[in-house]
Parts: sequence; structure tokens; C-alpha cells
Amino acid sequence: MISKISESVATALADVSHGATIMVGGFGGAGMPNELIDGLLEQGASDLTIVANNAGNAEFGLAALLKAGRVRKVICSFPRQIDSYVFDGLYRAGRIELELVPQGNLAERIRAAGAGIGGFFTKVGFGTELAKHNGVTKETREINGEMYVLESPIHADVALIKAERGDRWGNLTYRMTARNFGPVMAMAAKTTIASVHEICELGDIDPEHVITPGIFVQRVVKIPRAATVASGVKSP
Amino acid sequence: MISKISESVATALADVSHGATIMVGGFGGAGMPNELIDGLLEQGASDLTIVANNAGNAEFGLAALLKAGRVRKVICSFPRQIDSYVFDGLYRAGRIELELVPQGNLAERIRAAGAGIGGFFTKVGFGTELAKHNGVTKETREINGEMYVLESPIHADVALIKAERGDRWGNLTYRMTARNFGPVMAMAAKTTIASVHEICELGDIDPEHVITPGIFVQRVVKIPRAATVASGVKSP
Amino acid sequence: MSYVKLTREQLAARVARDIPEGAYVNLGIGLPTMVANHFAPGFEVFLQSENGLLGMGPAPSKADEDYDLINAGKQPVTLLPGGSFFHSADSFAMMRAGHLDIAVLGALQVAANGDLANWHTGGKDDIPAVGGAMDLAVGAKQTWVMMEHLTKNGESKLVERCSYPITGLGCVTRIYTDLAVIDVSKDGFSVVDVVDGLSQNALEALSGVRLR
Amino acid sequence: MSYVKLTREQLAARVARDIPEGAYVNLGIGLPTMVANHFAPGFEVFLQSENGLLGMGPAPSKADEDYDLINAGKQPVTLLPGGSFFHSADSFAMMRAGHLDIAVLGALQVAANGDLANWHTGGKDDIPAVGGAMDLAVGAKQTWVMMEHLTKNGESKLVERCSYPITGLGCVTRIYTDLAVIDVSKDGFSVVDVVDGLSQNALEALSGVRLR
Repeated sequence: MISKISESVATALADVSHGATIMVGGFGGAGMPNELIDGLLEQGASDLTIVANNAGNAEFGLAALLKAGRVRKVICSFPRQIDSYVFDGLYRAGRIELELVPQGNLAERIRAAGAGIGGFFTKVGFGTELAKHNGVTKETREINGEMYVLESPIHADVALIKAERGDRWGNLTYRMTARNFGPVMAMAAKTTIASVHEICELGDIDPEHVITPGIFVQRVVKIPRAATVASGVKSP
Repeated sequence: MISKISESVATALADVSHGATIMVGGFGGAGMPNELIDGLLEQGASDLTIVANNAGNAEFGLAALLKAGRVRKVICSFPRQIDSYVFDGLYRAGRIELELVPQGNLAERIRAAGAGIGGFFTKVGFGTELAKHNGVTKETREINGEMYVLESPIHADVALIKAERGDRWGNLTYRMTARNFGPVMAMAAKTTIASVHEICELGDIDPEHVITPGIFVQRVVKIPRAATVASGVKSP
Repeated sequence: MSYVKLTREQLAARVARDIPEGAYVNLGIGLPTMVANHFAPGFEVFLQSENGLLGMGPAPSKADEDYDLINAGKQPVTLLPGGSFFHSADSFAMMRAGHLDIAVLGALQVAANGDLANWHTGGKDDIPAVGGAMDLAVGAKQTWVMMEHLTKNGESKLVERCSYPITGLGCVTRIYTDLAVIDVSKDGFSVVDVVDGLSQNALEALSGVRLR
Repeated sequence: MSYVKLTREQLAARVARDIPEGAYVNLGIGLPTMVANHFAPGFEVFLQSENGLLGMGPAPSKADEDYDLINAGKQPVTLLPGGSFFHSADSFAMMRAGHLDIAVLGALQVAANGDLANWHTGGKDDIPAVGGAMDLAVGAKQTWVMMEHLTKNGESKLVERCSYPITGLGCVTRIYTDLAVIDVSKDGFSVVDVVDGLSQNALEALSGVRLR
């Protein structure tokens, strides 16, 4: 019998290695796998590259990981938030590397990794500073009279995502806008670890309603339900 | 009040023009929009390019359209089936053009059109006859030690797809493996026409369970439910 | 001759007036978000938010706030019956392939050639952040800008060439400001509307660019 | 010395024996489909079918056939509890990015360099059809071939170079035939198993290619 259920966050994260590239789901607080990030903080892996939409809020979750000096580089679309002072400080001090990526290029590059695409041409970013990599303009091409930039896939060693329900085969559903990057990150990482609020029996998720099929998920760990907190906005 | 519901198949198809590129959903009989294809046969548009996985079975649906001489070119992955004699005859007689595409390249090229991708590199097809276009080998490139082929998006004027339920905003669900190409074709066509077996009220489809959001669908038409027939296999 | 600038609400109402029923629209964070409050009841416009929802409704009451249901500005929202959720790659597919009819975005500068600058001042200590701005600017069928005409220092945000880092080249088709509505085409800026009491000449002087 | 070829069922059982529990597997149309019948009850293997399902179960009874629930061979199947449906682009993402552990495919020819030919004879009047063969051959972590060792005319399907049109270059890692199990690596073919009564020399003679 196959079971992808991990007993604990610590078990699920035990083999994350130094220098790993780690995708972290979430947009604002929705879909942010805080319990998994806290576990990563305890676990100790460092020199990490984080791929996420944001770069942490206040001093919890990603921001705590950054504050602890465990992150070498962040690949994200929107680090600047009202409460992103940990990232802001590290960035201004030159103590963290930032690869800023338009959010759609980020999502599409992650999906490309998950779908076996070696690279793709997109109009987004053409003619801007974000069509450069390390100061050098990326390859461009005219296609049917419009200009495109060649973007590469983003692969990861580990994806940490927050889902809603899961089963022992790793099938997942999400809750409202907490879905965001979860499904594509699950496709792009060698090891995808999903936290869920409910572990259900096989077949309890209608096969028509499975959002992430189990093939994309290696470990599922149950966490207590807690209301998602506001994040990246003025406190409510 | 916005309603995308068409009164009839004929109304939904009224403006399809000669020379149009038309995507047709379905894999085997599942998801095959036979009622819409029959409508297209009546409607009269000709010189069509059909994008579909298969090229018709026996003498109904796509095969009937082919038999009536209305199709100039087929872009598909698997024309040869046990009952594809209409296509086979036209092909052997040089009376229809075939662009044969590996099924995954077909799905990905359709999605690329729907996602604004100008082209993408794939390993699939490299070194084979299907990495040629009109006899000329497509652009190839080595990426991280592996060889890739550059593939282009496939856009369409019209997509004809078969869904299960729909609402007046064009949200769709599908039934089991009838989902297949429907969701990506809906994204890739200027006008997507979906047949459904049930038209429901807004909100009756749980927002977590919508497979094709209404933005990708222009017209919805109700057809009577009939059991999907076997197709492409020895008659059961 | 004296004129009165549009208030933020008036400006939002002015933008809303031009959005046709049935349009698929993304309202950028900040000022453009206010446009949502100015559609008549029952007037159906489909609001998309890049974090993965279509059919966004009004803000919930305080008691009903749920931070799993937020907009791109990370504020709690609601979903209308007929709305849907989807993942980020599907969401950006909508945005990047012309499925959205209109993106309404804020701006730091808009140039006469339609170039938009709205993601970064380029200042040495400024933290850059782009989010979905480039995807929307380039991907929507039409990109409208909604902004105050002048900066707090009285500088025009309409420029011959953007001095701030570019978001998208030649992408803006229309600009709504607290002073005027201006079309942008290959021939440059052309004035559609000006607030009462402001002449086109005076507007041109304030703007510091050629207005047709 | 005499030998007996494996029957199709024996061959299917031989392939099934090498598939580990928990593997994600696509069984190609035709002969490979039969492998599904040879897993022990309760032994969990995840069968994927490129038309959009994962967790495929056994064939239904005649009365329960539903042609909306079919496999890649267009035959009615069932879905196990825990299975899922998805669209073609998601399905091929699974197949093309190494998410599947094993693809078991039929073949016309396999070459010593791992090249596979299984989609087209290249004959002038033959209708070419490729389906998902190229995606599976190139995309799965391992590509296994399952075939009769010899054609009906007694020609070996193991060849130095494929004469039929190629499906994928250097993609085959293992071959299961009615005579032998053969690994394919950069050093060419190497024999793992031969049916009783057939010597490796005799197999090599039948195969017409060098076997280590």
C-alpha cells in the first residue's frame, strides 16, 4: 500500500539539503505554507534559493527564514510589501540576491519546468530591465511582427505548498485563492511537500475535482486549521 | 445581463466563415462535439483547416465533414483508426493535406496559443520526421545537454468542444475523459462554442470545480444527452 | 478661468463609464481598484484578479473577511455566483494572451509612444517589485492608465519618453487622469475629455507634452 | 535444444514483475495494455492514460461500459478510488517532463543505440499516426519496449539501426520480448533473461545483432 502521508512536518522535511532550490507557494497569506517554512527553519538547511511570489512579511514564515540568514537568493515577482522590512534590509545591505521576474513569467517558467519545456518565447518583459539576466539582455526574436523574449524553465529540488485536502496518493484540492502557485510548483519540483488541513480517504475527492493529481506530490502532512492571516497589507 | 447561451446549434455556428481554422475537441468518441460538427456540415463553411486529435470515424461527425469535401487540411496526431476510411481515402488520393503532430506537441501548441506563448522548445520529436515542416527540419537547439525542437502555437478561429454543464457566463465542466482537449482548445480560439447537456444557474457550478472559466467561452448551446458511442475501436 | 480636478471617486466613475457590459477587466492595485465601486447594480462586468479568480465581487463586511479570498492587492474580496478559481499559470494565460478586454493600471509615467512606466522608480534604495504589471500591460487587449495627471511636485506624468524603467513598450491605449481623458496612438496623445474650466492649451501647458 | 516462446500473457506477467509498487506507468496501446492484468491484488501501481486519467482500473463489465471513460486505445476502462481526470495539456505535461516512471511501448524496431521506431512503417500508402508515442518515448523516466522478438516473417526487431521512421532517439532502456529481456545502454544490447532452452548464442543468431 502506497502512502505519501508524513507523520510530521519534521519528517517531511528531513532530507532537504543545503543549497537546495525551494519553491514556496502562496500569494499574500493565501496558500502560504507557514508551517512548512517554520519546519524548514528548524530543519537547518541553508544557502537556499527561494522561488516564491513574495519575499516574506513581518518576521514570520519566509521573512523568518531570511532573517536567520538561510537564504542566498530569492526569485520572485513582488518582494516589496508594506511589511517586507526583513527582505528590504538584506537587499539594501547587499546580503541577498534578487532575481525579479514578472509574475506571469514566473508562473509560466515554473509550469515550463513541470511540463518538460526547454524554454519559451513571451512578449512580457520585452524592452524592459527584466528582460536582462545578470545585466545581459536575454535572447529576443520577432514572431509575426511582435517582439518576444526567450525565457527558461525554473526547476526546484523541493516545493512547499499549502493545500486544503489530500489523500494518501497525494491528490490535492485547494481553498479559494490559496490555490495560486501550488499546482504549478507541485509539477516543477523533484519533491513536493504539501500541507493539508484534512486527510481524506481515496475517492473522497471526486476525480473531477482533483486539482493536483498525486503524481505531482511526494509527501502530504496534516496541519491544524487556522484562519489565514492578512499579509502584505495594512493590518486589518 | 450577459448571456452566452445560443438558442440552437445553427445560431451558434452562423458566422463561421470559409477558410476558417476550426479546433474540434474529443479523443475517440469522448468529448467529440458531434452535434456541432453536424451543424457545421449544414452551415456550409468550406476550405476548412481542422485541428483535432483524430480525423474522423466511419461516416459521421468529422468523417462526414471530410467526405463532403469541406476540409482542406487536418492537423492531428492520430488519423489512422480502425474506421477512418474516409480520411484514409482522401489522404491516399492526395485530396487532403495532413500535418501530423505528436499528441503532446499538439496539446502544448494549442495551450501555447491560449497562453500567449510565441513558441517553445520541446524534446519531443527531435530527430524524427515530425520535427520537419513541409520537409524542412524545424529549428533545434541544445539546452543543458539535450536536444530540443522549436514548436509554434496553433491558433484557431473557432473551437467546437463538448462539455457537460455550462452556465450563461460560459463556465464549463466536463465528464470523465471527455475533458481531453476541450479546456486548451477553448483558450486558443477566437470563438469557442461549447455544447453542454445541462445549462445551470450561475453559482450552481462550485467555483472550485469550474474547469473552463467563462472568459474562454463565447457561446454555449444545449444538446440532448445521448450515450457516447464507441469510436475508433472495433464495434463493441 | 478656474477648474476643479476630479476626485478619486469621480475619476473611478469616469473610467467605469467607458467599460462595456460583459467586458473582462483587470483592475490594478491602488487607484484602479476603486473603479469596481462604480458599476450600476446588475451591470455585468467580469473582474479578474491575477492571484486566481474571475468574477470578483465587492469587499466583504468585516465579519466575513477571509484571507484565503483576496485580490491582487491582498485585500479580502468576495466572489460572485458564476465566479471561478484557478491557478497562477492559468490566470496569467488569461492575462497574457489577450483574453482580458481591458487592464486598468496605475502609472508613474506614460509616454507619447504608449510606453508605460509603473513598476519601479529605479532609485538606488528602492526595492523593485513588478507583480503582474508587465503581464497586464502587454497582454490585455487594451491597456488603460488611471492616475493623477501631475506628481505631488507638479510634474507631468505624461512625457515624451519615460525616464523611469519601462513596464511595457507602446502598450497604453488610453489615459484617465483627474484632469483629462487622453487617447494614445501612433500619432501620440490626443485629448478626449478635459475637466470643466480647463482649456486644452492650459492642459497642454500643464502636461509639458504635445496634445492633439 | 528446443525452446518455447512466452505467450502474450506470460510476457505481460514478466513485464509486470519488474514494475515496483507505487510506480507511475503508462501502458501503450496493444500488447502493453495487457500488463495491467498481472499485478497482484492490492499491489498499487498508478496507471496513466494520455487521454486524461490517472489511476486507471480494470475493464468494466459489458453493462458498465461508458465511452466517456476510455483509455488511449479508446476502450472502456474504470477509474480506481483516488484516480483523477485532467485535460490533455496537463496529461502530456505528466508524460513529457519525467513524471512518469515507466512507459511500456510496443515497437516495430529497437536499435542498439536505444532508438525506437514504432509509429510508422514509412510505406507509401500507410496512413501515418503517432498519437502519444513520441511524448512517452522521450518523456518518461524509463522507456521499456514490449514486443515479439521477430516479425511474422522471422526478421529481428532488434537492429543495428532503425530502418523505419524514428519515434525517439536513444530512449529505450529495456526490451521485453517473447524470447528474452534485454537492457539497452550506451554499450548496446545486453541480455538479462532468455527463455529456457534458448542459448545466448542462439538468441544472438536469431536477433542478427550483437548481444552482450
